[in-house]
Amino acid sequence: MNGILILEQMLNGLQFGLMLFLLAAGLTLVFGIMDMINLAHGSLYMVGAYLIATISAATGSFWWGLGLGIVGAAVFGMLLELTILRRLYQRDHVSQVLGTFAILLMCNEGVRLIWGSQPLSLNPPASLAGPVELMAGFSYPAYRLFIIGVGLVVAGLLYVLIVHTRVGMQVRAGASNREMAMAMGTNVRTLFTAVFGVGAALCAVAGGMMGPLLAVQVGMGESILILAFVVIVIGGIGSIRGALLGALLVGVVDTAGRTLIPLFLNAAVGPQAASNAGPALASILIYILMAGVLFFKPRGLFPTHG
Amino acid sequence: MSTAVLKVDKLVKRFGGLTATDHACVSVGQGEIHALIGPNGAGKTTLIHQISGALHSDSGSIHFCGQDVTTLPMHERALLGLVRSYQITSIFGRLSVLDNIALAVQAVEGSSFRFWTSSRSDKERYAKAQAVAERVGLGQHLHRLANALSHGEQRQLEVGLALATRPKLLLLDEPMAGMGPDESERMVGLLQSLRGETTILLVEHDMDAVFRLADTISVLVFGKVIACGDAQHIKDNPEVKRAYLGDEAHPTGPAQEAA
Amino acid sequence: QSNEPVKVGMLSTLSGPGAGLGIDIRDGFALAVKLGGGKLGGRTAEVIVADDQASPDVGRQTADRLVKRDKVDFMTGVVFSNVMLAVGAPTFQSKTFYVSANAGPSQYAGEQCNPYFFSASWQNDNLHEAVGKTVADKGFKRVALIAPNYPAGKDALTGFKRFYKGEVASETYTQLNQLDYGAELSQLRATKPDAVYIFLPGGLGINFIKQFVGAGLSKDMTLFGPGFSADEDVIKAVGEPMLGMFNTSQWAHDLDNAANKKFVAEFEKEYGRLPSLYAAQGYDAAKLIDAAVRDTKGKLDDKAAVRKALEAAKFDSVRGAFKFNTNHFPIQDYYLRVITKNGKGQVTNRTLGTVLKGHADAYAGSCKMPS
Amino acid sequence: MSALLEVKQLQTAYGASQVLFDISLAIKEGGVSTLLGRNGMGKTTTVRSILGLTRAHGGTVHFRGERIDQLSADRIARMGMAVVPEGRMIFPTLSVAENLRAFAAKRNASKDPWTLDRVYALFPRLAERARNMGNQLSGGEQQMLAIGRALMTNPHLLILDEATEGLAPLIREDIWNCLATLRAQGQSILVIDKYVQRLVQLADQHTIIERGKVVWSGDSAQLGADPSLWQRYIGV
Amino acid sequence: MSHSTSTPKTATSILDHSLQLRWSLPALAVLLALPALAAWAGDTFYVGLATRVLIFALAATSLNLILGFGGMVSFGHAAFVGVGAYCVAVLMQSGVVSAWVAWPLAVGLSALIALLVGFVSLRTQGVYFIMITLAFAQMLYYLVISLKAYGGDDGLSLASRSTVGMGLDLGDDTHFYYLTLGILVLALVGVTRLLNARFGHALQAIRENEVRMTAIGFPVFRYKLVAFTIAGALAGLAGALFANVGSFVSPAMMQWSQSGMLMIMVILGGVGHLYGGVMGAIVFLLLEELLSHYTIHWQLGLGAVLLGVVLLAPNGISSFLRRKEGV
Ligand SMILES: Nc1ncnc2c1ncn2[C@@H]1O[C@H](COP(=O)(O)OP(=O)(O)OP(=O)(O)O)[C@@H](O)[C@H]1O
Ligand SMILES: Nc1ncnc2c1ncn2[C@@H]1O[C@H](COP(=O)(O)OP(=O)(O)OP(=O)(O)O)[C@@H](O)[C@H]1O
Ligand SMILES: [Mg+2]
Ligand SMILES: [Mg+2]
Repeated sequence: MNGILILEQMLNGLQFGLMLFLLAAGLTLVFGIMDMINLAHGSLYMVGAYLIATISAATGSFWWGLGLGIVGAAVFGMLLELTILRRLYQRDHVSQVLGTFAILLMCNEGVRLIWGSQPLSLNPPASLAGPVELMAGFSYPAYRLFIIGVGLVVAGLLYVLIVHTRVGMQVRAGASNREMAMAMGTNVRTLFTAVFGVGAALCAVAGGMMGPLLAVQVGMGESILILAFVVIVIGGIGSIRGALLGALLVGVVDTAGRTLIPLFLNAAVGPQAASNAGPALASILIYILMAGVLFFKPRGLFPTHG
Repeated sequence: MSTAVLKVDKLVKRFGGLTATDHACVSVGQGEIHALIGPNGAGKTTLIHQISGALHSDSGSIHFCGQDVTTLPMHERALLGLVRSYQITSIFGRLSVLDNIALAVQAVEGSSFRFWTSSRSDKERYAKAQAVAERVGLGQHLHRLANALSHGEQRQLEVGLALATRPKLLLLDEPMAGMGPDESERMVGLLQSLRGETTILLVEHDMDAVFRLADTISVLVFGKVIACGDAQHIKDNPEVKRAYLGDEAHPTGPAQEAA
Repeated sequence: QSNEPVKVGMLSTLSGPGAGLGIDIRDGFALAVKLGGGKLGGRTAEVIVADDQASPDVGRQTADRLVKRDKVDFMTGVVFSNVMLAVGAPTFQSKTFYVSANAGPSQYAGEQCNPYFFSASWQNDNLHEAVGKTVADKGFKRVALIAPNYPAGKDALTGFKRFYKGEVASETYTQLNQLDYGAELSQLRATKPDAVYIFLPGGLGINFIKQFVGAGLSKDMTLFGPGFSADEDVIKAVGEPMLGMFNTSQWAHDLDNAANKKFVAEFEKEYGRLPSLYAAQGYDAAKLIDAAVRDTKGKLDDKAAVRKALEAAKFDSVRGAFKFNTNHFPIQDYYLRVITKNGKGQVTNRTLGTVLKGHADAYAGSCKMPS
Repeated sequence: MSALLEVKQLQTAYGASQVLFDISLAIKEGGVSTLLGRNGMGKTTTVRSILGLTRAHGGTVHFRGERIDQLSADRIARMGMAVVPEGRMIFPTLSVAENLRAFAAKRNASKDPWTLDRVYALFPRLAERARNMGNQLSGGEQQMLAIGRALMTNPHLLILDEATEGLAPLIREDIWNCLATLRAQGQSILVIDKYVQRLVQLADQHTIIERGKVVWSGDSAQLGADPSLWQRYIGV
Repeated sequence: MSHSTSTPKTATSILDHSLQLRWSLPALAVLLALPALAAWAGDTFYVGLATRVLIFALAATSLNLILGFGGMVSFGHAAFVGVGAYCVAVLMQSGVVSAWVAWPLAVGLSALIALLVGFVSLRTQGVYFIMITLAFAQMLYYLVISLKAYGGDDGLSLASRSTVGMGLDLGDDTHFYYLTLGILVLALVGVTRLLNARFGHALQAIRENEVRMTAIGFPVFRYKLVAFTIAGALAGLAGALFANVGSFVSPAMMQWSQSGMLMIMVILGGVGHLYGGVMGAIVFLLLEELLSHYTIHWQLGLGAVLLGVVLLAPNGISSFLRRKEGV
């Protein structure tokens, strides 16, 4: 164990956490604030990533792909909202689960129809492909640093948007009492469509950022969606601060767990048992974290609704 | 002098920096109607929450019929006969008026862990529920869904739910709020009729009703009880006037005005 | 009888990160059938394709359906060993022959060997044994090992260590389907091995290699992998960074035999891409079934005859010499390949030589094949 | 000058059960009107129909010369109507200050505009609790907030549905005084409340409804002069 | 004013549930005839499929008990199914083949684990509850994966099906089918009685307004915990049947996607409708079977159907039933 390893793992945790935050941010908007359980959130992430990968490949430029892909995903999200999702706001959570699950299935199959079952590859821009020397003897992938930067910027912008602008307040108001918000003069329908567009754009940002690190493939949204849910639940639903903190916690705990648990078990129970139990234990660490947080704080770390 | 059914001693509740109840002391005697009044935000509802067990107290004690109930969970207090109503209506919206009240009857009859016998076969319980409904003025609405009642009717059901548990002490948080003059009048009548049946701690801003009903009145300001006594005593208290009553006459009917 | 088609259940992983492998198997198989005029052993072939979604549960149910409802004559296609172990029981119980185009779990090579199971690929350990030998031969002393936490992953590292006796700097099991290797790469940087051996199939390997290069580790340590981690599908996704990576395989697209030349050329023509070893395995599986149907004259109800025909394995394998051991796993050669640029400037594999000759697996001894 | 709000033969139902049968009323610019009646007679439903929150199936509503009964609630609100609803309907996830700020507007430019400071001056209690979340307020504080929130939009027509419910006598007095001041400034108001004699002092026009029908309407002098009306329709 | 009678009208209340024999008996008759029909059509594969559907129906019904009637949206229900299944499989591996021993143990163990999970989870509400149940399910899932002695990731094959004696041979698909059908019918009758009893009324009222239930004196936590445990037990029973029907258990049956699928079935069928779980399971699985027969892109069709149901029927398939009955 040396200092550099710890530092690098912290950076990894930070980067993984911020990546999760990008996804959780859109989820907090749509689910935490508009109170809509959207299982198709992961599909927006997938569609965004596919668009970005395809456009990148066609134009030969990661940046063009990212920009146009984000716009495309936002448009897709708003279309989805206009045609289907807005009919589900007024319904209970379980109907939303079923409805958005249906959309998820259709998105998956649609993507499979268009792009096929095999993963697409999306490469980071050449300028970010290599490592950066952070200090003597320690270099870190430039692309991961880039993700950290983007994550922090998005977190800041979103915080300002939701907490400090009147639009943000109206969104929260419309979510908690749609009728009253309308009676106060807010066009809740249009506002929500716009918010949904922003949420979808954030998904695409996440998809574009993660694409080069993970794979652009059908179903990529589902397992990571669960993680994003874990993040916002730990943080407290509807709280941007909470989502950020939750994301960082999950990122660091997961990364540290994957490194430290096998080491620790190796020392404690020997390599044979360690190799059996280690990976499983590392996998449930974040769930233990979540259950622990909820045991002591049943509404997450930053409860928003009182 | 009647014995105290409820004895609240130095009860404190803090919300962050705000002390909502600040060493509040209230004592309610057997069979009396005790009114708790005070400005908005004085801590009346908070005190009701604490007494009923919806909120944990930071310090102080609550004795009910001689028993220390300070840390008892809410439902156990209710089963002991310490039952409340809500300021902000809390009913079973998708159930009928009768079913609403029948549940409250069921609660205190115990033995609800019955998994096999049909609940509907219990005619007696529904008869009791109907009697309560009629008493609170909902006799004509037995089979309407609670959601479809008007605001005022819902307020009546709110009280009916608490009443159906046959409480020893009834904590009423603004039962008259949202009722028209007519219905308020009827509620006053109802509460009068409960005299002797049960003890009542009443929070209410309708001074007309308070002065007609209350045997004793406590005045809560900034979480502290600043005065306690009978109606006349309170009306004449300059401090209470300044903090709460103002020059409030008895402004409900045209009678005074005509007079 | 013989105007009824031969039914083959092609149960493979066609979605998710492992989809690339299943698709190659399916395409390789389909190519063989197509080149044979849509027939297997002279009878019309009907290939029923199904997706196991890389899940043992789904695999089991789908196998059940193929065997009971569709009443297939042969089963093939499973990629992942854990799925294979779930698919085995219902298939064998119904006395349906299974010709594996990839999965070769040690269980079926050893104590649980079964008269109805034939591997047209290799036992899970084999490629890794070959890498182990290569790494040892090349004189590396400290090697870090990485594999996913599932049976084949365990088998792989066991196989590697059977032939590599040097120091194991670290042995890491990752989650199956893990795609981000940040944490593992950091550890490599700290452990400083002189070589790294990865067993990461499909998309896992693609991601690892990309990130390995992105983290700047390729300068400090040499990367080794089994053939499928350095096959054409991976090269297509990763590209130049893979140059110089050593890997071992029972097959290579530049192997010099007539069957292989035909296969590679036809595959490229049909699908517009170079075949991978999975495609080669799928192709061989079809050829093996073809031979068995032919040699039994289409009388597939005579199970003993079919088994005998399969055991004889009278077909021209694209990998060259091929014969079955007593446990129905192949005895074959394993080659060393390196990734280079070919004459046309394409990044691709070049065969360097043979690492293991006429190699059999380590489990055959414990197999008491029922007769 | 034509009426600010004109309701004609309004009919409204919840599902199959009709609640309003024939409601007509008018409020002139700068006028203060009341809607009186027992519990459950349709006062709130009338207000909701005017606001576009419950769709009327018959009759017409005109506001500032425009027909509004088919418009969406937010359009109507932006034309300059604001409500203090029954049950307060505070936004629980917004702080007190946010509840006030989120919908602030200057819809009625002719009047001295309401600002955050002015609302806080009217209800000092709100200033103290400015950072509390909406659902962390006492009932009376919520009521103050609902009134402040409506005032912050500077509406042409202010609608108060039992806005004094749950308020302490002193504060209630403040509200009456405030309404009187507003009236003096030319603010048009529609008010529902149970303190009828206060309303007689405050308002000029009154409409009494029973079972969804207008049973009486007239001015304060007429209403004040006829206690039997009260007995019959309001029950005092 | 006095009223003639206080006997409650049962038809309109959401508290009361009937077995609706008018159409459920004919449906049962069809199910009873199914093996004979399959044999006549020469395709016994469908008896196995139907058994699977019935077991799913049982599992979904148990979820509906807490989700639909208790308002507890559990996202970890498959874990209890898995516990029941593994219990039977592990006992089988150590030589216990009798259903009379293994199945009660499976039910008991699932109930016990549900009790523990519920004890912790029921402190939370709403989405937090959804996620904490998911967390426990994932823990159980990874726990099973790390049990290498019982197959770990690979799962575990059962040597045979459990034995019950009494002339029933569970190895025979038809016998097994009838046993499963019998269990499902008993479970439905039991659930109906429970819902119409005092306990059920209280449970449903808790769904409507938990705070008020506490205020009038109901030990709400205890009610929810009991319901959660009963649901866990029923899920365990379904698990025991699952282990037998496929003679195979694997951690995959405990994965979150399985819990999600059970949830989808319940919602599709009708949350809080007595037959919600049953109808959801049948329709979902049959759709899957049917569509996948025609195209590998069957999920597109499935999605479209589900979407249609959500948009047209506010309470799943059961909405159509209610409308027809005019209730
Ligand atoms: N959950 C909470 N968090 C923070 N502050 C709270 C919370 N609940 C109540 N308060 C504050 O505590 C004080 C007392 O509130 P309480 O509801 O007891 O007043 P009240 O006397 O019932 O007033 P009213 O007559 O208006 O109903 C108020 O200032 C209120 O804002
Ligand atoms: N959502 C609803 N669905 C069905 N009926 C309703 C609904 N809301 C109100 N009603 C019924 O409509 C009638 C009129 O209700 P409304 O709320 O307009 O009365 P109100 O005059 O405002 O009474 P209150 O003084 O009690 O507030 C009542 O009989 C009530 O029961
Ligand atoms: Mg209060
Ligand atoms: Mg009203």
